[in-house]
Amino acid sequence: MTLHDTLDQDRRELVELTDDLLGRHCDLDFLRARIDDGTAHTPGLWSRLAETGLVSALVAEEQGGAGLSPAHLSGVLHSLGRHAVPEPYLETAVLAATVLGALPGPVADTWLPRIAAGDAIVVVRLGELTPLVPYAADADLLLDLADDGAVRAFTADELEVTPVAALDPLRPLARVVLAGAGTEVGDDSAVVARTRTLALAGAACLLAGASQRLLDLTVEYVAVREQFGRPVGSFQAVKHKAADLAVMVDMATAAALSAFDAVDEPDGPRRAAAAKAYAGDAAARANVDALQLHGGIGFTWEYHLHIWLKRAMGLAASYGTTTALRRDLARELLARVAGERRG
Amino acid sequence: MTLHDTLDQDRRELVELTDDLLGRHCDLDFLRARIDDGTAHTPGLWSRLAETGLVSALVAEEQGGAGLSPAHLSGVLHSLGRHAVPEPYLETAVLAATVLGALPGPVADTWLPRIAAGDAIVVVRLGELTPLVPYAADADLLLDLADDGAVRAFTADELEVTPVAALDPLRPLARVVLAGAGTEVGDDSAVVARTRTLALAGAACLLAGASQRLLDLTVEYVAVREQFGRPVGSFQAVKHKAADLAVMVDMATAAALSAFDAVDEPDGPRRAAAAKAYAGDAAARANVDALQLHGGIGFTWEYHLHIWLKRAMGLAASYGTTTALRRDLARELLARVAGERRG
Amino acid sequence: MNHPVTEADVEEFRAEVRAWLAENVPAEPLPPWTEREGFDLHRAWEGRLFEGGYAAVDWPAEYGGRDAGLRRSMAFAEEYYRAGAPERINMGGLYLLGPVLMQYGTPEQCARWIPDLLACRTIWCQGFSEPGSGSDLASLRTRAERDGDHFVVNGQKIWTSMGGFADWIFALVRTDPEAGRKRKHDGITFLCIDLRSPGVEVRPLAMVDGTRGFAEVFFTDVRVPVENVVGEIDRGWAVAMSTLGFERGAVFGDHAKFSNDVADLAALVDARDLGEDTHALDELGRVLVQTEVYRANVYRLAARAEAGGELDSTASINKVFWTQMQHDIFDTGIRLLAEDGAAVGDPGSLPDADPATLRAWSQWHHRYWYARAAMIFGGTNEIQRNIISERVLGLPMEPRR
Amino acid sequence: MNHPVTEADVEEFRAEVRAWLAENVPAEPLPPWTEREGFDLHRAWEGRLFEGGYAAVDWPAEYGGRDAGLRRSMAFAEEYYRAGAPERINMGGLYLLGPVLMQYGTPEQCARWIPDLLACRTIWCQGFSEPGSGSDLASLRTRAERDGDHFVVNGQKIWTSMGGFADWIFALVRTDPEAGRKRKHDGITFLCIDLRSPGVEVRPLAMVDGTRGFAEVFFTDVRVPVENVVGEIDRGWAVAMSTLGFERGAVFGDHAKFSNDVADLAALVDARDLGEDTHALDELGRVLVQTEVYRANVYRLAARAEAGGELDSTASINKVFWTQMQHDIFDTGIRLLAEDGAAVGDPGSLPDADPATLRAWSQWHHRYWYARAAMIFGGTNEIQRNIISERVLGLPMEPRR
Repeated sequence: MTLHDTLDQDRRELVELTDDLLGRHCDLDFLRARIDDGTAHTPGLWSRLAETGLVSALVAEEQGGAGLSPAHLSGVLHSLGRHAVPEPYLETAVLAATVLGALPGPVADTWLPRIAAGDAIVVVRLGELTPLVPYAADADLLLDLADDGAVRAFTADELEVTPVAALDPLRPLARVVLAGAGTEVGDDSAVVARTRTLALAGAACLLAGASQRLLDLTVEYVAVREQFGRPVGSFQAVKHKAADLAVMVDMATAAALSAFDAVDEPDGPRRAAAAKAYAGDAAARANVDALQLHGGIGFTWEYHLHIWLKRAMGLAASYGTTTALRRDLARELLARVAGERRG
Repeated sequence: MTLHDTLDQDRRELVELTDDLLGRHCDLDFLRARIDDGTAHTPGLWSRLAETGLVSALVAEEQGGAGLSPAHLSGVLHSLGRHAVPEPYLETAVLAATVLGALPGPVADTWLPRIAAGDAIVVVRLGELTPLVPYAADADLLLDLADDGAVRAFTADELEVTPVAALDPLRPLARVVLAGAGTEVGDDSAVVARTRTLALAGAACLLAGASQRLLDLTVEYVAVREQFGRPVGSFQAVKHKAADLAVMVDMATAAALSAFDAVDEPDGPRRAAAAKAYAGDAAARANVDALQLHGGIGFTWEYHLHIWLKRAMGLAASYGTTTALRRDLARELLARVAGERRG
Repeated sequence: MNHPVTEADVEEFRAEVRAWLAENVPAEPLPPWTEREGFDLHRAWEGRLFEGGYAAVDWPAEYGGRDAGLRRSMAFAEEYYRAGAPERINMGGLYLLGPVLMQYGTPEQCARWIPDLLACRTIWCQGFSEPGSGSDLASLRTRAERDGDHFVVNGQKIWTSMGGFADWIFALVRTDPEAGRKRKHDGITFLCIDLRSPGVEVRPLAMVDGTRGFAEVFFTDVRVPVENVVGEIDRGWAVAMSTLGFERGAVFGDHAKFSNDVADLAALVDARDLGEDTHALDELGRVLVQTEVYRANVYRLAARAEAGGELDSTASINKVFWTQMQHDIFDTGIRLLAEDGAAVGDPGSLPDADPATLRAWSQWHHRYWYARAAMIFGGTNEIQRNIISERVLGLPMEPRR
Repeated sequence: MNHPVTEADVEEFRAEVRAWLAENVPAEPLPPWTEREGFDLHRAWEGRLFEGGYAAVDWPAEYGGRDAGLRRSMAFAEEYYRAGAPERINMGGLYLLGPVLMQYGTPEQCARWIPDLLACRTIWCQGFSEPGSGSDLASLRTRAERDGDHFVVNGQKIWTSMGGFADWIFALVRTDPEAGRKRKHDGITFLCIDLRSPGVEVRPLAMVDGTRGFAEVFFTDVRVPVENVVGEIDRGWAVAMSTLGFERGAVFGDHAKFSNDVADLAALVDARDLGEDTHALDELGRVLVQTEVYRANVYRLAARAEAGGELDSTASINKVFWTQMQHDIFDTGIRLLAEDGAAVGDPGSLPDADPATLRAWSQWHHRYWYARAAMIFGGTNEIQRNIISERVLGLPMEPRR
C-alpha cells in the first residue's frame, strides 16, 4: 500500500505539490551542501515552502494563512520525512501556528502574520518531550508550554541556547535556558494537551516518511546490486527481511497519518502516542535492516543512506521515546482495566 | 559444533552410555505411554538409571556411590534434556545428593544409600527459585533449603502437596506446604549457595539439551519435507532461520556445560545464572522457530514435537526465569562498576 | 453501498446491536466449542444470532443479510467483541463459502445451501490442505474421477476447522491430472461434499494442547453429484483463490478482539501486582501499541474498500502483522507471569484475581497455541513474505533450479 | 605447544604481563587512530609493545613471538583489555598476513617483511574487497598482467582498514582471467604491493560518522615484482581463505573487550540513575549474559584448538554471535539513554559522570557504527548463515537459476 492509497484526493494533491517542490529544491546536492556548511535551516528553502503556502496552511485567513485544519498536513509531513527536509516545519508551521492560533492576543497578532509570511522561525518547548529543543538556535521566538497550561513566549535575546552535537546534523538540537522574563501568551491546558498530541502524531508522520525512504532506498539497491551472478534482492533471506520491514513501515504510516488526522477525537492522545511509539520501532528496524541490506556502501559518507539513518534515529529519540510512550500508555490502560474489573 | 566436540573423552563416554540407555528405554513410545497414563516418574526407568550408576554418581563411595564431582554430569544432563526424560534426575541425583553429601549426619546416613540404590526420590525446595516444586508428589523426602543456610528434611507425610496443571505433563509440579516439623539436616549457607548454582547450571544443561532436540527435529524435518518441488530446507529464509537458531543453541550448550563444570570457581554463581538465562532465551527461540518451520504437523498431538516444546517452556520457567536472573546479574554488575569508578 | 452510509446511520445501528447483545449474550461464557457440549451451545447461540438478524449483517439482503455495508459491519463486530459474546463457529461458511456461492454458485446452489449456512443449521468446513500440500496448495492430490453424473472422490484432507463437527465440506479436488502435470493450478475443481456420504471418514485431530478443533477427512470412493461443483469443472483454482483474500485479511472489526485480549493481559498484570514494574509496563505497552496500530490499519483498509479499492496487495501485510501481534500478546502474558509459567492458567497463581481475569488466565495457554497456529494457517507467514516482497516491493523471483 | 602448559605457567605469565602493562599503558587514553596524530601515537605504542616483547606473544619464537601458546595468549589478551591499553592497529598484519607468510611465504619473504610487521614499522592493509565484489569475493576484477619479472596491476580495492595510513597492501588480483571464467576461484594470485609504488592512489573513505578508518586504493599500471607473490601464482584463493577463519573467529581473548564494553554500559546506566529501572536492568542483564556466554564459548574453542581440533565450522557461529552481541551492547546504550539519543555522547546529558564514563560516552556513537560494520565485514552475517546452514546443519544448497 502506498501513501497515495492511504490519502484522499485533496491531500494527495497537497503531497504531490510538496514532493514536486522538494524534489527540485531539497535534493541530495542541497542536503550535502547543508551538511558541509553546517547549516540545516536556510531562509532560501524556508521561503520556498512559505511561497507555496505550506508554512501558512494552519494560520487563519485573516492573519495571512489558509485556515486549514491539521488533518490536511499529515501527508505533507510524511513527504518532509521522505525528503529529510532540514527545516523546523513541524515546530513552526504546525505546533507554533496551532498554539498561537488557539491563544489570541498580542503575541499571536504579532507573530502569526510573520509565520505565515515565512519571516519567522518559532519553536516550542514541551516539558519532558523536549529535553533538547529542535532548531532552538535558529528561532526568533520560543513558546514554552508548561503542563499546567501556562504558555509563555521568549524572544531570542531572552534565551540561552547551547547547541549540542546532534546525531542528525540536518536537525540541530540545543539545550535551552529561559534567561528573560518572557511574555504571557495564555493559560489553557487543553491547548497544551492538543499541542502535545500534534507533536507526537506529527513526529510519527515525519518518522514514517523517513523509514519509508530507508525502505525505498534499500529495495532500489538490492534490486540492482548483483552478487553470485544474480540480484541480491532475489535471495529469499533478503526478500523476507525487506518484507518484514515493509510491514512495519506500512503499518507505521497507517497509524501515523490516522493519528494526525484524529487529534481532536476523544482517543486522539492515545492514538498519537501509539503512532509515535510504533513509528520509533519501525524506524529502528529500518535503520538496522537498511544498512545491513546495503552492505558496505551504506557505511560510506559518499552514499546518502546515512542521511536517513540519522534522521530516523534522531526523530525516534525526539518528542517522546518509544519506551516512555509505551509506559504511559500501559499505565493508562491498567488504570482503566483495573477500574472496570474491580467494579 | 556438536556436544561431542565440547566434552573431553571421559565425559563423552558417559554421554554415550546415557544416550544408549535412553534410546532403548526412554523412546517416543515410552514417553507417550507416560503422557497417556499421567505418570511421569516410573520406578522402572529410575531403576535403569540407577543400575547404570548414573543416580549414584555423586554419592560418596562409602555410601554406595561413585564419588564423582558434578562436572562429570554436565553432558549427562544435556542428554536427559535431549531425551525429555521424565525423571527427577537433577533434583535427586544432583541436588539432593550434593546437599546430603555436604551435610553429614543421620539424615544423610539414612537417605544417601537409598538415593544411591535408586530406592528414594528426594527433591529440593530452593526459596524463590522453586515456587512450584518439580516431582514433589513423587518425593519420599523433600529438602528445604533456606537462604540463610538452614536445611531441613521433610518426609512425604510431613508435606501438603498440591499438584498443579503443569504445562509439561512429563515434568509434574506442585505447590508444597511444609505441614510437619521436619528434621534438621544442617546449617551452611555455602552449601545452599552451591546448590543454587548447581540447580541453575543443571537446569541450563537440561534446557540446552531440549533446545538441541528441537533444532535437530526441525533440521531433519525441513531436509525431507518438500513444497514447490524442493525440500523446504533449501529455501534461504528457512536456512537462515535454522542457522540463527543453531547459533543460539550451540552457544547455550557451551555456556551451560561450562557453567556446570565451574560451580566451584569464584565466578561460578554468575556463570550459572548467565547460562540459565541464556538457555531460556535459546529455548524460547527454539520453541518459536521449530514450530513455525514444521508448519501444521508440529501442532498435532500425533507428532512428537510438542513433547520438547513443552519441556523447553517448562524448564525455562523453572529455577529462575531469564528476566529474574538478568536483573540479579545486572544489579551485581552495577554495584561492582559503581564501586570501581567512584573509587 | 448504494446510498452513502452516514456517521449517524452507523451510530444508530451500533446502538441497536448493543442493545440486542446486552439482552442476549449469555451471562456466563460458553464452554469451549472443541468439545461436543460446548459446540452444541455455540451452535444454539448462532441460531439465536440468526433469529435476531445478526448472523451476517454485511451480506446482501437477498441472501438473508442486512446490507449493512462496511462501516456498520465493523460497528457490529466491535460491539460483538466488546460485549464478550461467544466465539463464532461458522466463519468458514459465512466468510469463505458464502461469498464464493454468491459469486460463482448457481441460483439452485445458493437456494440449497445458503439459508442453512446462515442459520448455522449446516456447519461447513474447508477442505484445501492435504498432508503433502500445505504452502504449496496446488500440489494437492485428492482425486475426483467422473462417473456419469457423479464424481468419485479418493484422497485425504487435513486441517479442516470444526472438522469434527461439520456437516459439509467445500473441497478442492483434482479432476484433470493430465492438465495438472503441465500447470499445477489447472485441472482442479471446487466441490461441495456431504460429510455423511458413504466412504467419508472424519478423524478429529488432537492438537498440541489436547483440544480437537481440527480434523482430518478421508475419502474412499465417495460419490458426489456433479451438481455440487461450484464454478467450472477444472477451473476451481480461481474460485478457491477468491476466498483466500478474506482469510488473509481481517474480517473487518477483529481489532476489537485483540483489544479485548490486551485488556485481559492488563488485568493479569494487575492481578500479579506488576503495575509498577517498568519492564511489565513496557511489554504491556508494546502490545497495546500494536493493537492501536492495527486498528488504524483496519480503518484505513475499510476506507479503501469503501472507495472501491482492491485489498489484495495489503492482505499479506495485514496477516503478518496481526498474527505476530496475537502471538506477542499471549507470549507476553506467559513471560510476565512466568514464575508460574510452567503452570500457566493455574488459578492458584492469581489468588486475588476477579472471575473474568481467572477465566482469561485459564484459557491463556489454549489461546497461545492457537495464536501460534495462526502464523501457519491461511498461508504461512513465510509465504506472505514472498508475496509482499514480490507483489508489493517488486523484488525479483527466486531462480527455480 | 611442545610441552604442556600448566595453570601455573599461565598465571605466572599473566602476572608478568599485568606488571608490564601497569607500568607502560598510557595514563590518558590515546586520541583516535583515525586521525594522523592519534595514529602516530598508536604506532609508537605498538613499538613499545614490541620492545617489551609483547607484539605477538602467540607467534613462534623464530619469528619474534613468545611461543606463548593458546592459554597464555588468552591471558595476555584478557590483561591487555582489562588494563585499558590502546586499540591495536596492526591486527591485519599480525593475524592475517603473518600466519599466511609463515605458512606460504618463502624464507626471503619472511625475512623481508615479518620483522618490520612485528615492530609495526610497516603497516599492512588487506586488499580483498572491490566495489563490485563484496560477499562474492571471488568475482574480483583487479587485473595483474605479467610483464617479464613484474606484474602490472590495474583496478580498485575498497574497505582496506587503516588504508589511509598503511604502507603495504596484501591483495588478491586476477592473473588468469581465462581460468576465472571457468571457475571463478581459479586464476587469482595473492600479491604484496608497496603502496608507495608509482600508480597507486589511496583515498581515505569517510564513514557514516565522518571518521576515516578505511580507504579505497586505486591501481593504475602499478609494477610489482613477481617475487612479491605469496604462494603459487594463480592459486591465491586458497592462500587468502586460510586467513578468513581468523577474521571470522575471535582472536582469542576478545571476550575481555566486550566485558569492558558492558562495564562501560553499566557505568552509563548508573550515571543516568537508571539502576532501579527494571527495564534498564533487564537490558543491561541481557548483554551481560551475552558476554558471559561468549566467554564460555571462547574457552571452549580454545580447549578444542589446544586439542588439535579444527575451528572452521564454528567460526561462523562465533562471528554471528559476537557481532550481534556487540551491536546489542551499543544499541542498548543508545536506547536506554535515549532522551538524549539525538545527542549521544554529549557530556551535558551526564553531568555527574566520572571522566572514564564520559570518555566512553563520547565514543559511544563511533563504536556503535563500527559494531554495525562488523556485521558486514569479514563475510556478512547473511553469508555466515549460509555457511552454518549448509556446513553445520547439512541443509541443501539453494538451486541456482
